[in-house]
Amino acid sequence: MTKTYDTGHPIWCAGCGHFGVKGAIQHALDDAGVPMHEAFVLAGIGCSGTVQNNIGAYGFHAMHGRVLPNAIGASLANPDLTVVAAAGDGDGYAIGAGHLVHALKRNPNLLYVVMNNGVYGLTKGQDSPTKEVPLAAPEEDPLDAMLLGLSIRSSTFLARGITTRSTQLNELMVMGLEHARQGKGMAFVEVLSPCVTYHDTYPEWMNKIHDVNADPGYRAEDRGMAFATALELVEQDRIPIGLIYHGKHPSLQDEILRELVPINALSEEKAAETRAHMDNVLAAYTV
Amino acid sequence: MTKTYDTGHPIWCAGCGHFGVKGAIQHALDDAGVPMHEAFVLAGIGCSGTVQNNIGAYGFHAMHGRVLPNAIGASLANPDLTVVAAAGDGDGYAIGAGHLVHALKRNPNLLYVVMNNGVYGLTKGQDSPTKEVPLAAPEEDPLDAMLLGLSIRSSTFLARGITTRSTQLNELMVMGLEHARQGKGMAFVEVLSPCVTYHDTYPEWMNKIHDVNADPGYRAEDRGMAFATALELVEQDRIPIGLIYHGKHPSLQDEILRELVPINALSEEKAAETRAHMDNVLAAYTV
Amino acid sequence: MSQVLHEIGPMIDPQLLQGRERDDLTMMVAGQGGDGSLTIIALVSRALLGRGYEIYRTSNIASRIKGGHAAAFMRATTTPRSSLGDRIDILVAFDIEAVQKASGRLAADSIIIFDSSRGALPPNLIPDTALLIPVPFSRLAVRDLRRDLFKNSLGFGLMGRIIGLSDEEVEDCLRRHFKKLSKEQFEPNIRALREGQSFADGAGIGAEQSVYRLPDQGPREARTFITGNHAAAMGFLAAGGRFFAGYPITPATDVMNFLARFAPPVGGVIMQAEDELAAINLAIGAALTGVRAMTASSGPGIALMLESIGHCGSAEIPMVIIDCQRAGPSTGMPTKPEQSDVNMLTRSGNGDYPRIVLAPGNVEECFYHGAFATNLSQQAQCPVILALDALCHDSFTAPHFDLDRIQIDNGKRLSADDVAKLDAYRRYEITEDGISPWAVPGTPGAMNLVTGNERNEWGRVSTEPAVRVAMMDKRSRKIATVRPSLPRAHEWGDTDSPIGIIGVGILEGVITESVARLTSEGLSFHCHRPRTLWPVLEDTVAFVKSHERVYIVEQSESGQLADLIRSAGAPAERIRSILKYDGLQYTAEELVAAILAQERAA
Amino acid sequence: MSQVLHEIGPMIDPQLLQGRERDDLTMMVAGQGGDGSLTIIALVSRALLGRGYEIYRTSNIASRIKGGHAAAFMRATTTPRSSLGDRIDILVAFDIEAVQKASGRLAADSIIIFDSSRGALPPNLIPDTALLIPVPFSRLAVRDLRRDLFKNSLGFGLMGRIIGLSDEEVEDCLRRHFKKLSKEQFEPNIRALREGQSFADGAGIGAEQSVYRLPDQGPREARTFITGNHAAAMGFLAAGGRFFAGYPITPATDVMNFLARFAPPVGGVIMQAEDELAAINLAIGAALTGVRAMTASSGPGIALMLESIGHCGSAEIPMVIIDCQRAGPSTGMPTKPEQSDVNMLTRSGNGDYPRIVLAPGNVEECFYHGAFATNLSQQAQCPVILALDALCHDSFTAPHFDLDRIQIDNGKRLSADDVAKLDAYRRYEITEDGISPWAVPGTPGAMNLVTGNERNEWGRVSTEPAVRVAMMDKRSRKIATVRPSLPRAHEWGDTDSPIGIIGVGILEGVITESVARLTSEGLSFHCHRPRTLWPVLEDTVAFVKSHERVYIVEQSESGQLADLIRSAGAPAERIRSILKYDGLQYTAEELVAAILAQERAA
Ligand SMILES: Cc1ncc(C[n+]2csc(CCOP(=O)(O)OP(=O)(O)O)c2C)c(N)n1
Ligand SMILES: Cc1ncc(C[n+]2csc(CCOP(=O)(O)OP(=O)(O)O)c2C)c(N)n1
Ligand code: SF4
Ligand code: SF4
Ligand SMILES: [Mg+2]
Ligand SMILES: [Mg+2]
Repeated sequence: MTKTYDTGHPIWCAGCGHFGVKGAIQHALDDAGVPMHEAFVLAGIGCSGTVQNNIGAYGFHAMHGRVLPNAIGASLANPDLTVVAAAGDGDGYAIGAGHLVHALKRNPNLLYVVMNNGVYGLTKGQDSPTKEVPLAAPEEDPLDAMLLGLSIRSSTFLARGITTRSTQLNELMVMGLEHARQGKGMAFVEVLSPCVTYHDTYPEWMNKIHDVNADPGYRAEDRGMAFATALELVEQDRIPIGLIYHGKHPSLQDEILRELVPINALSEEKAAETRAHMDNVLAAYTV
Repeated sequence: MTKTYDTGHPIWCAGCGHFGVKGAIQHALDDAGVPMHEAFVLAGIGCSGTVQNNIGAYGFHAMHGRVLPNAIGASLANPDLTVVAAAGDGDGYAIGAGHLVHALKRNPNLLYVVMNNGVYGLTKGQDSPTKEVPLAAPEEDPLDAMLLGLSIRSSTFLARGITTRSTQLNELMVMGLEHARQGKGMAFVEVLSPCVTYHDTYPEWMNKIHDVNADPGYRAEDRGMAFATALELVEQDRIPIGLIYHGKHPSLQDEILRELVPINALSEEKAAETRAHMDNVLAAYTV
Repeated sequence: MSQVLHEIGPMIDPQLLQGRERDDLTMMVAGQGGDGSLTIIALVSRALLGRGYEIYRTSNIASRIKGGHAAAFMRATTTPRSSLGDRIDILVAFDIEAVQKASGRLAADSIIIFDSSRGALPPNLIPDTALLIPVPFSRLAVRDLRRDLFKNSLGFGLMGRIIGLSDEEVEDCLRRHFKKLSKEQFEPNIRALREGQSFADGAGIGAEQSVYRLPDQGPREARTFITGNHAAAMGFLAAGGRFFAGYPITPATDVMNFLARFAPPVGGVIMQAEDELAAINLAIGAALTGVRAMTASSGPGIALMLESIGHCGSAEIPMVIIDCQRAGPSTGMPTKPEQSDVNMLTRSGNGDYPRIVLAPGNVEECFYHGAFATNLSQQAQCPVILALDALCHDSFTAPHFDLDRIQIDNGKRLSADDVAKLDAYRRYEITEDGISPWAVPGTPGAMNLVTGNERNEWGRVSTEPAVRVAMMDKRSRKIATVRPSLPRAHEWGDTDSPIGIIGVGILEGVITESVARLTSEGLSFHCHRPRTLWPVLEDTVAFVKSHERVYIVEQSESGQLADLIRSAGAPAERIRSILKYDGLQYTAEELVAAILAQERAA
Repeated sequence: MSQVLHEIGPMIDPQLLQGRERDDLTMMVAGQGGDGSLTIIALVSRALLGRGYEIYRTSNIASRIKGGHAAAFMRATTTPRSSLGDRIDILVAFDIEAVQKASGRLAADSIIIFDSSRGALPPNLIPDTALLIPVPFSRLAVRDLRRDLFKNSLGFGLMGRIIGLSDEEVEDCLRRHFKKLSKEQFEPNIRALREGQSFADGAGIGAEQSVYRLPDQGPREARTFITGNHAAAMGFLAAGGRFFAGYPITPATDVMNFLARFAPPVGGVIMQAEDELAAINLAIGAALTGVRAMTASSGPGIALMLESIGHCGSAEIPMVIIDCQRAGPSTGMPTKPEQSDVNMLTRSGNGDYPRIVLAPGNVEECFYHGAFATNLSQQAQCPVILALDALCHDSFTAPHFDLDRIQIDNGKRLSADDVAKLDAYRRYEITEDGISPWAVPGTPGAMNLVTGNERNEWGRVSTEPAVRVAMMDKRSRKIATVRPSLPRAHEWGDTDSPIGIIGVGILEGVITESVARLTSEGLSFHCHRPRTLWPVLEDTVAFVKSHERVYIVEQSESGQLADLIRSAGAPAERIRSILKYDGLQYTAEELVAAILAQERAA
């Protein structure tokens, strides 16, 4: 066997929520039986942005904020890959906010995991968009990415877990990965993943979380109900967790790819066809 | 009187919706009795991005997508100004999407007008994020910025008008400007402003619009109802117009400014105080 | 007073109708945007291409939709040219502004077709010896609903007579040009064409007479008539390029348009992104899987991409980038050409990283360089940039592109079998040539880490000084490795001359023409056009060193090319800059004057 | 074998306790991030500042939170220095890796305090002649809950004895350093301090004995001890800077931290933006109203800002930008210094636009240049960039900053009264000096248009060639206007020497020290440190021309500074590059060796 990189030990502080997130991603890949060479884990920049180093799959360290476009590009180019994008709340919701809106709108077949700790861990503790009482503007409400996700009509899978509830988190991650792998579009899983060093929210969040799926009347396929429920909780200063929304919409791949074949290898059989096409193209400019 | 720039004639195609938007902005400034020198109109890049040239106020032509940060900076630096930011749907919802999310989150005192024509006018007709059937991905749903706005909890004023209903448009614009001028935060007014040259949506939109305020039971101060109503309409392929949401939240200025005084002139009276402060700052580094 | 052909007045002087034979004709059609100037020029180009002429076609439009002055130009010649003639031979002016703009450049014996609907032309705008033909285009147009098309076809009908095209040729052109129109849509155009022709008849320019004569150049090899944008995009596609993401921006949008049309049939994926950051990062994502990926933009958009371009350089991701340079700074003048992104392309981004910048000089090179860049990006695993200038949106005739010359080279790509033979696979293996074998995601057994942080061979982040130095050196060795394969400069002219001229991109054409004229002043020059901007190749430095003085001609206010060449070690005292930054292209007349002025001062 | 002081073993050789008197001492404390290395160095610095020493303090940390090697360094001298000594005199090592990293740089007679909790030090890592003091820090620490603080205080107690600080001095330092802790929080630290001291007692290093002696330098003028980041931010604030927007990035975040603390009390507005594009554009929005505005970032963030920086240049918006350069390319090595953004800062963005780039060489200059840049941005109405290097996060002693030297100059700002006297007000009036009088929004009667498109004097978009040229020329005249006021290079050394040395920023210190040593080799040098990077000033070109050969020393793999100076016209053949890009700072020893190697080859 060819030796590949050593998956080693994460660099996170002891107690960091990100360990749990990594575990859940790994669990989902295992559960789906994805061979490591068919998994492509792309991550942003931040403490969260090192998760790819310790999984054993193909890994990519994106620029800060750009992991979603990168992951979409990869998922289009090679639909055989299982694409997982991971980011922090700074990476995903601050510098990456525009890409998030447009990724949800496009609904590409991939799993997007945001490790929300309400803080910029790697740069040592600045407020992130989800920080509850930002230093800069004491009453700026935190961004709730589930509400945001619900407002984009082509979103298909929105869930929030917390590292302290690993069973649920694993379930959500498994479902999300399945969603993506089955070509149903983008599974967006936010994980409450506390930063013990700069913003230890364990106690606070444990008190605030509310599992929407606990209510048997909750219908995750009803966008309106999902929004109303989440909004109500948020307005009561609680944090909705669980499978918030699960709907149907053509995926980006459905729309944009003629065939679900990887385009990273130029197929030899098609060479003649391709050449004929190029001749036609050139003919359009021939005088 | 000192001669200043000639407000001339807009460069838009005859029939372009943007004429109506310009008119409504002007009407609102007039109505509020804002002297031209206290109005600062900042615009993005696009056909829409030329609106500042024909109003007579102070005008700024931002980079593509950046008009919101610019307008926020100006509104913080000089709270005496009436700040109007204007953008196209490409400028505001594509390249500017991240700033929109964060501007709504911050709730600065300004009026933000987006001229939505479902197309990139200036660059000659590419699909914008609000285009109903995008070329690139035939079933990618258009972005509904009112839904997006509702998902951000500190948003305070969300409205949509259409250039063909100028009375309503004028009213919305007047209310929005008032909201901003009274320090209640950001008034976001999207205007359906058809591009007759590349994507003439007049007939289509006329059929689809639905004024939410026509229903006496509609409560614009109820975010949940607003979302549910707008979502339902959108899912019926209709376009909600009117005052979609009107709520209360501290503005960015409330949070971040110690005093509502312009900081663009360094006040002489405060010179001594300032100097004493600097002495203290330096003392912290003195050994 | 210039001759005026009144609307219903004296017939044109029959002497003029002898037909001046020409092998070089420059034509301008101008008016407000939307007047259809571009269409008339396109129609005339089509007709003259049919007669075997070399065509250079350009335009000068305001960055606004309707309204704003728009001018289209065409030059027909028997040898290929890439600039306009000094003088405009035929002007079709839809308004007075058009005449004003053309005023200084009208040939003494020019023909001016002027839309007289809104009144007469003010005096002194056209040469005394010019022939003015007032045509009430707009007044005639009100009769028809599709006014703009009407104007075009009417103008073309009249123009056909003036340059001696047969009525059949003209009609045939019109048909082919509007082949997408339905019969009902097309009909009014034919009527308008006839109207133009009968207007000509009324003025005495019959079917057998004409002011100019451009004889058919006889049978010819097939040629390609294309813009640089399309040619480069075609090169990318031909060399296996299959992923493109872009964001609309003038004048780069056409690259996307071309690929959106022609790439999907062969499995290509084309995306319009939400912004330039997304565009290049979509392309990066695709490139990571081994797809040949590209993005294209213009100055402001490229500026936004610089962090990402550096990331490709650092993380060793193949990427092709087209910069359709436009006049800066900032938003600048979106529709005007310039060569002022040279600094940004060759030396920007934080830190030091490998990249290659090519500057094609004609549409043929756009095509072959487009293909070369696509392969090179795979071989060197780094960003390869094509710096286009006015080339990007102007159309030119060129020798027929040869698809057989395009090969697809994957560089050091590893297959699953290759990997199986290895003891260990390290994405960033230190190699002598600086290029590490590459196994892409999906390849069994070759899992690896790609990052823009400094890293060790396994792709693990490392700041160990020795590792860092080894990685920097490895990356810079790549450029040394591919350097011999980079396009050398094109040199021409008098090799014995002590005076050199350097220019890049589209300027080759105007330099060639200028040098030819300067020969008659007794001056000779040795010319040098670098085709690789970065790295600066030795031949350019050597060229400067081996001439007493060298003019560096460029479209940049600060002389970015001269700056670049000096920084590579060329002696400053031998370099003289000739700069242009008014948003227009050089004409031979102007360049000749600039060189002469400096030569005389020397 | 090196001497080992066993935990409970033979007392230290009394001979060592004579107290070696030193006027130059380098100390390193290292371990895993979170071990508190920075704190011990901070405490020792504080103590030695109290004794009147000049302090240079730096660190070398991994870009990760906990874990990862982190080292802090301090050099105490009697003349100001801005680099470490060649050799480490005292090392406190919390793990073996720390000793490995220091290994090659330990002085022959160094003292190594090693955390022996996890076992002994492997052989051959330290010089035979060094003194090893094993201290079971971690084992001792388990007794206390606040382990890291405990280690720090224990280490400091021991260190105080070694360098001959009195126990009172040491305790006083500790108190002042932890003055924000409550009594309960502080108490364990005192206990730990005592533990360190009694450990020293046990080893025979009593309160009156010590290995080193650093005599009090007596009464002194007040000095400033500060990092470049803080100094520059202070200069901005002192010169009236009142708006700052930034986005966190190492090592620039500290600029924001400083201002967030000190600006609001005088009405300043500080914003953490959602990204760098928002950061600079918030600042632009504020600047448009006439506020003095600034942003700060590091390589990747500055790369994102380039479109906007060009927009400031084009639209004539005053803006101060601090680039805290870190090792690139791309994400590179976030915590390591470099000087490799020179290209990006001086020549990037699309098109040609006016900008000024300053490179302060010490913290004093950071302060005065910070203030100067703030005024200059208003005077020239263009972006002014401060290029910092390791200066940005290292602390230095400097002569006390003089607030009286800071003036506030608004440039050509117009008041309402000024405007009332004008017939017409044009934002972009063409003026001889290239600077247009400026009336900001809110000024009655002076409404105007600001744009990044090319425009006429009124601010209306125009692509008229003559207007364009006039505007480009006007903008470039600004730089000519302010040029005489730009900081000239600092020159020192032997003016008669035919050999020159050029370096910017923090390198002045190490160059000075190296040159002093080279004097003993019989070599003399003339040194030149440009303080303005852009425009390249004449004195730098003249300096190269007037020396036979010039070493350009820099922290960049490609030699960006040399490239810049060559492009300005300095003769290439006289220039020799000395480059470093391993992420570490130059030491005098290394620079001396590099120069000698080239001199010998010459
Ligand atoms: C363009 C750019 N800007 C800023 C940074 C600095 N930076 C690195 S990580 C980070 C934020 C990390 O926060 P988050 O995404 O929440 O991840 P966490 O560390 O909390 O897991 C920032 C701002 C960068 N690397 N690149
Ligand atoms: C960074 C950058 N990218 C792209 C462009 C090109 N551009 C100019 S306007 C525009 C879009 C205009 O569309 P929209 O905002 O909808 O305005 P409209 O013209 O429709 O009013 C684009 C992409 C630019 N100027 N700058
Ligand atoms: S700093 Fe916070 S986010 Fe980063 S590794 Fe430590 S606990 Fe986790
Ligand atoms: S192109 Fe469209 S948006 Fe632009 S001015 Fe014309 S109608 Fe309006
Ligand atoms: Mg975080
Ligand atoms: Mg639009």
